[in-house]
Amino acid sequence: MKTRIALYGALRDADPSGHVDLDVPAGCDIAGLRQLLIRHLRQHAPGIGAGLVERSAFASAEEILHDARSVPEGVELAVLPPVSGG
Amino acid sequence: MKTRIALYGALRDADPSGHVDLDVPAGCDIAGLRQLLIRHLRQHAPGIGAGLVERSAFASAEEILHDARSVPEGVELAVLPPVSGG
Amino acid sequence: MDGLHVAVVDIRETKLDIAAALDFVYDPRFGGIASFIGRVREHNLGRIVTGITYDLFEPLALNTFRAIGEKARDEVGEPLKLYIAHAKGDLGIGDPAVIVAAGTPHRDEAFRACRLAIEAVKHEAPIWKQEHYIDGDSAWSEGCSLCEEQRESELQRQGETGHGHAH
Amino acid sequence: MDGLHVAVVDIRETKLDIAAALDFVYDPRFGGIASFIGRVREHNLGRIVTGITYDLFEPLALNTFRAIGEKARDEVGEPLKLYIAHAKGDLGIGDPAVIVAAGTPHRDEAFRACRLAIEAVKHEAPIWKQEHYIDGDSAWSEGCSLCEEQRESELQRQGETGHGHAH
Repeated sequence: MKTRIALYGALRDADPSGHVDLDVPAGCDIAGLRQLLIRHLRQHAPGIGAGLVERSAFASAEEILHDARSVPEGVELAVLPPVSGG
Repeated sequence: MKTRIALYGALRDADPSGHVDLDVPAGCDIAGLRQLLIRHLRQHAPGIGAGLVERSAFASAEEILHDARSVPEGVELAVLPPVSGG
Repeated sequence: MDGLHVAVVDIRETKLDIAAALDFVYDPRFGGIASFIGRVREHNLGRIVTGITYDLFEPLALNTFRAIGEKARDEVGEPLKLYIAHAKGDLGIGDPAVIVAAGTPHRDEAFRACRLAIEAVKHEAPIWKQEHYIDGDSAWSEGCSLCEEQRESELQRQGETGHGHAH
Repeated sequence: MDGLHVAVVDIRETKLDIAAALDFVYDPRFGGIASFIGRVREHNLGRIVTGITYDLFEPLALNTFRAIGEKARDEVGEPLKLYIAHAKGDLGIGDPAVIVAAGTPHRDEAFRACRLAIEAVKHEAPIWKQEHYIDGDSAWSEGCSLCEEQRESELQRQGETGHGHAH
């Protein structure tokens, strides 16, 4: 399935559209999605270090999705680099 | 010497003028002044308990005067019951 | 000290003003501003309060506020701006009785300076609160002794019973 | 929860408003109101800052603010009113970036709720700060990972070196 991932903070530099679309195999978990995103960025945004994605969280609009969670179907996700509000 | 002592808080009830004037012997310290005030109030304001004066501090406009300090000459003092600001 | 504003505000003349406090502690170097407002509550110790009268020994109160400013600066270091103002006179429910604001580069120092200052205002400044109750009765609040010997024994009692000051 | 106001404020439309925050947490039962304002500083890590752009993942930021409200209520108990607002967009020096205000019957609970909330906003909410420098350069701030596995190892490293978060 296609999963859209919205980009925030320093990861916005990865794509001017503000998101990337990934092909995600059925049953993929968030840890797997992370590897897919690292591979995608290595190819399309080589300026973004893999370390940043390693330190980033994935989330829906409602909650953070930790590594063991399955990638939900038909839901736009967001990738959240380390936060620095306030 | 005559020493005027301004009254604050619950001790205002001791005299509607807002102060008492005490005859203070030369060389008297604050501990002695406290006893003079207790004696004065026992006579003139029996509604004021001695315990309240025991828990009160004496002060000039600049600072608290602890028990061992001499009563300064020609300075109006204040007697400060336990505080409850804020 | 520079960067310190202290005031006793006669509320017949003007009100305590949080906006003025925040303006005073503003500084382009400061990322953190912590403030505290103490207001008159409608209840205390189970009784319905209709208002409070604050009595102050003004010159010593102002001196005490200045000393609190020095203590806060010693505690959190430079740069610091601190504003301390206390109301005097008859206050109604919800009226601000005291305002403290502290500005510093980072938030931890601002919180610490603000907390230190309000605790000291409550426990060290010559200020007395008379509560007025709905039944027409009035009472001066139990307070915190400024008398050295008494303070020591009160602190000791608190340590023994594990109770802090409720006020 | 009742008594909680959370907002992300697009500063092209309006500014953060401390007066609104204090009004919101007003309650005749409350004697203590603690508040915090985070402002844009002109320096950071030795560089001269000319402005900051805040990026937020809004729906999750608001959800996080609500969760912080619940946590504060669990921590300090009832009654509590809490206001959390964070700016979004381009801010200049001195502009407020975040406002937290907490009202409770007594001051200790107000300070604790306010502090807990600002710490959580800084460490848990999906918000990113891009600093703009006088030389024309810009940089996204080093931040705090929201990724469970990373947080654990970061906390462990902090414990080992004795360094806390500077941000």
